[in-house]
Amino acid sequence: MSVVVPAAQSLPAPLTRMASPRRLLLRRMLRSRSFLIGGGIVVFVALVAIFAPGLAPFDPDRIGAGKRLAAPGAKFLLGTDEFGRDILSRVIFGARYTLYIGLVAVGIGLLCGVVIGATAAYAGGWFGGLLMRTIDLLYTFPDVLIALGLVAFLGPNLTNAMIAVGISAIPYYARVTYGVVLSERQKPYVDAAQVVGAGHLRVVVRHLMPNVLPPMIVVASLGFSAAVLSAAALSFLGLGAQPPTPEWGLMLSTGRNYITRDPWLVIGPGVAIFITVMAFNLFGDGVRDLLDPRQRQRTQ
Amino acid sequence: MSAGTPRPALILDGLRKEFPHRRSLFGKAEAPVRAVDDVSFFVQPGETLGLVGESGCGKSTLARLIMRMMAPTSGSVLVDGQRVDTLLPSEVLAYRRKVQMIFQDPYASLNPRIRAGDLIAEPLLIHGLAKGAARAARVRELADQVGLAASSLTRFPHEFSGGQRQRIAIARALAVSPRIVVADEPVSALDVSVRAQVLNLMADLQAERGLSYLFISHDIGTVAYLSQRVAVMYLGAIVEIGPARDVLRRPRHPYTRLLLEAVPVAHPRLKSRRREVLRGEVPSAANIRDACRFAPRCPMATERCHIEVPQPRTLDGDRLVACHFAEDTPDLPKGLAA
Amino acid sequence: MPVATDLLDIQDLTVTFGGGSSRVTALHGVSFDLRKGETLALVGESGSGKSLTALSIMGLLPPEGHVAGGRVMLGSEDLLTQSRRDLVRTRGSRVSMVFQEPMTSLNPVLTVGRQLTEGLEFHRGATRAAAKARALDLLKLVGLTQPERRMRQYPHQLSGGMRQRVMIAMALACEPDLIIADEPTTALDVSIQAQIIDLMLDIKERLGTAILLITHDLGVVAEMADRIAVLYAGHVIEIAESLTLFDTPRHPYTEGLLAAVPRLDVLVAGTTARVRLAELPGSVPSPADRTNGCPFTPRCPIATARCAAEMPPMTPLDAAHSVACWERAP
Amino acid sequence: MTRFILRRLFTALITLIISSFLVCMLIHLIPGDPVAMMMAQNSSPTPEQLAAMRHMLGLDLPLWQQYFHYVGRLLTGDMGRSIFGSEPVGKLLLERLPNTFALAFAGLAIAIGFGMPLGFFAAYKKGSWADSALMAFAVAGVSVPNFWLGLMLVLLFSMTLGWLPVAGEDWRSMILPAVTLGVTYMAIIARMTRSAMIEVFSEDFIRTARAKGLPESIVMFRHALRPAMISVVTIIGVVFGYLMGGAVVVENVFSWNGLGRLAIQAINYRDYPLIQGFILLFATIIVVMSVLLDIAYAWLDPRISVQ
Repeated sequence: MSVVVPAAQSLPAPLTRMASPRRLLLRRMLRSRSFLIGGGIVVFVALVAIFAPGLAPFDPDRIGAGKRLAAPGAKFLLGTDEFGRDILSRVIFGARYTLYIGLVAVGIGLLCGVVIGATAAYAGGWFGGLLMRTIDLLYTFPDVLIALGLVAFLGPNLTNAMIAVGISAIPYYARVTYGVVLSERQKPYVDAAQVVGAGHLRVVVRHLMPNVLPPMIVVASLGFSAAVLSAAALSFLGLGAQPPTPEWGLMLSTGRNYITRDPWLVIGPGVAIFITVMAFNLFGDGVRDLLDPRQRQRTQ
Repeated sequence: MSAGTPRPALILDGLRKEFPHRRSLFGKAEAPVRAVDDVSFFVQPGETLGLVGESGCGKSTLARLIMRMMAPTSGSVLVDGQRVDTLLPSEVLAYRRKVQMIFQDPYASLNPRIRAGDLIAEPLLIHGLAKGAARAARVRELADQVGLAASSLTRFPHEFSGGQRQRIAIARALAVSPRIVVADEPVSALDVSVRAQVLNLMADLQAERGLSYLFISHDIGTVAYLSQRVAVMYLGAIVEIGPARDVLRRPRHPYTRLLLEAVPVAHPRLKSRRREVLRGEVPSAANIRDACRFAPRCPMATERCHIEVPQPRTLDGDRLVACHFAEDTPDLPKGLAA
Repeated sequence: MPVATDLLDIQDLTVTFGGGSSRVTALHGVSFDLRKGETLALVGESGSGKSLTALSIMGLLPPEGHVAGGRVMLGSEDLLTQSRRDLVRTRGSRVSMVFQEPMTSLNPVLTVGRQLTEGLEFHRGATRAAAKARALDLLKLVGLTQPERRMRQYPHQLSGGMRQRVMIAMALACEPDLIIADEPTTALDVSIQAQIIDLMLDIKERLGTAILLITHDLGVVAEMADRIAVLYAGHVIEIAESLTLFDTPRHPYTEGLLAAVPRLDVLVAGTTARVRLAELPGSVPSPADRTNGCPFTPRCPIATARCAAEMPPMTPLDAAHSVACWERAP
Repeated sequence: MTRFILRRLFTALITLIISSFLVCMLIHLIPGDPVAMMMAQNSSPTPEQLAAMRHMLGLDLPLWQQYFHYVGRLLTGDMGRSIFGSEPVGKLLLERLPNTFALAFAGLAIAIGFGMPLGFFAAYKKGSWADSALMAFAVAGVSVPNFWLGLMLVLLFSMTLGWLPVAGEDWRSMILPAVTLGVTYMAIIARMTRSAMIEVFSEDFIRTARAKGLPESIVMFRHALRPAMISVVTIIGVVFGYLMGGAVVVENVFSWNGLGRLAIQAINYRDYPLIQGFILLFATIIVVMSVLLDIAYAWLDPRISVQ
């Protein structure tokens, strides 16, 4: 349509008043509950992971630190497992594995996904179309299934599980990147940049990147929680981390054998996964709300 | 610049752009859409050529072809006698210094994450036109010329009003000192009271710099204000082209006439209740047969119009009209022709 | 003073947006009246509050908006204090509305026929058959060919102009006293715009329906309006008969606005090379810019200190022409 | 519409071809000699045995021919034999299929049956405490690991309260696994439904319906519901796929005798033909389901079904 309606004919835009965008963003950050709670827990988990050796009361791998399957008490806040190891210490060290797995998996997925999605969106044409058709197709298959298939053939261990989880998420990242880049690429400011003489590299780095990156933070955060869940599921199924690694999914897997007698074996690590995943989900939701206040208004 | 008629700044020669119809596996192959169909005209140095047409007539595609944002199916664009579509990659930058563009929507055509000053500086940087302090000085000078305060240059586009944003876009286009500016609906996204500012600015800059404008708009009033000559486009083709006042006073193509009658004139004394209305709606450009493309809506159409493509003919000395019966087109009703 | 023939009388309508520190007043005591069978144009640019006025009358303000005061009298009832139930009964039957975007204003998953008949069935208790017969008549009235076929079609199968005709038919369904048309031609091409203007003029003549026309396009106003109210930043600043307003505008904003639009007739008639357009400096204020004075002051060529401090009231110059300006109507 | 369905079936076919190709190639991911790995259970296979196995799997062919060999076998209904127990893979899978289907559809029923109404309710009560509570619950729902949730439910309902059995084959023993499986997707569907409803409510045509003076109930059910449904249906296809993936995990939590449990056993025994068959079967089910849902989608949306 070449007939353009003068902007904002319908409603006044009192809510988009931008005296100082940075201050406004800060104010919105402080007001967003999802962002604060999610971000807070993420930081907390990260700190726990970093300072695990200082925080953990025991060596997580020390067999016989206490009696086997001791109930929670003053010395062992979460009790001990079937080898007498301190569960709290194992949960604390588990945070390291979880963040590590998440980072590696998201790193693999994001890197490949962004490259594929951005290439398809920027190149366009039959090549981009074909690439995205393939990705769409892979996207219909659940990530767990893809990861499972890969681990089955690569062999079950933590490294392969991370790689498999990362690969299984590529379609997700590629699709989102494709959508984001395509919508940005079609905006007139890209045409305008080309018209003043900007080359492809300049258009991508100077013009597209700053607009594509913020939504990708959301994607990475939500992807992180999915990766943590998938990796824990693989470990739970015995296809990821192998004993005696203090990995939360694996701890649940071994703990379930004692569930009748000693349910705390499955409570600690389970709550840890749950809280961590939720934190990344909240954080991602929160960032999305901050980036798109209109969306926030609508979905609040 | 020898004596006699100067060489046109911009020439379009038989320009054509077809979009292939997407052919699906189970669909029939359809004829391609002729978005721009054999368009030829020129723009003189220092002149404004206004290009008028309704949505979907191909005027924006034409702008994109001139700006090398897409390749023509056939025909060519010539600037300084040089074909634009066959430029080597190394020559494209030089071309961009000659021809610049102003976009329709200043809300979308400025990158929201780049400051105004950096937006204006970007062409200088890309073309290596000024460095360091000289660049900053040049940016301030450009800002001043388009009426932007130097203190506002550190702000982001969304902190400006629509009119100011379009000033940024103009400064950016002028940074490389082009000779030709293609303006695609530069004021239609702006508030009515702000449009005159931008139109006057464009007129002033033209007078100062001897710019040539290709001014594209759906609004005949705006076109008439800025243009020496007017071209009317319908379904991909130019149906009439000539001196602005003549075309608007005494349109020779029935489409031009009906379009002028359809435009509401901003004075109640001139409202013409009994006017002849342009019937129907613009058909799809995919269904053009070898005939006059306006025939299905034309009150004057005869059998000939449905079987023979009217070739542009010279009328009244400097007018080109693509109509078999251009001489028979009735004049505008009294009030309108003024 | 409301006269007996008054159909709609709006007094001091004030609308705010948001709450707390971000509360913004979008309409500042808007007053005007509309007589039976009359076309009144509300003219204004972005942020002037013209669409909000329409939505307030219809009780369709978005959730962030609140009517903070005033009255909207339709006949003897105040629409603002009507019960929810009565409001629903008024909408669509006594007052109906045509929106700007015919593309998005029709439900994509319901047939044209369904969308036309449902109002009749609800408001008039018409049977399916009766509603259908009436819908066919309406489609013919708005100049659509093959009405039976149109009834079965979905909006995406119609062109933009046809959709706007359907919108108008829907608005006419229950024979309302008043149609509010919010930028009814803005999204349309010039040739379609002319068709829709003619249709609305024709309908007004044949059915005597009053029209509240909301637009920023002075051309459309000149073609359609009997009287014009000019809005600026949430204030009505001038009201006059159409001819008077175009010939002798009194408010500096109205003057500036009229002078800033390129007039085809003037351009064509002109003998000099180029008429320079008169410019209004500055830009339209945002509703968040608060001032106690006249909001036009920063752009006004004749502003005084008083203008910045105090908003002038609407002052009658004669029986049909009022203006809010300290300098022009002290 | 027919054209739409034909086109959809065509892409489904392409999908199946590509997935069968990927599944066929999976075997080359095995580190080292795949045949030797497969026969590692057999204490010391002779070179002849290895060669016979290699030939049976078509692995002695050039790479590009391997796929045709594989598809050729598939088309005759031969998915290979399980290395363990040497039963036909097809038979093993089909035996377990009904159990997995029962679980997956029960989970889907819970997810849709609760998720959509909750989403509608939250959208309708937008901004209320009920909405906030529901959405907090939804975030928890998408964050909770289903294998842990399953354990917790067992702990609570079977061991502590003793209401439901831990394992078994009757419908009562299916309640816990189905709920475990459904909760995550119920949360996803509730969120999607809510935002779809809110999105639709901000559309111009809803304002038109209100301007016509229709009561809110008609606006809601006649004008808003169907467009919102359309966008929810689009995601149910994806949800179903992910739900099938989740079933693999949940089956192992509850020792539910379905495909997922079989798959994990197969992986532990390195029963590669069985794993391949499992993945291919899952892929087929997901593709078929997504075709059906796309047709439902097209049927709901006249912009596709009415030309």
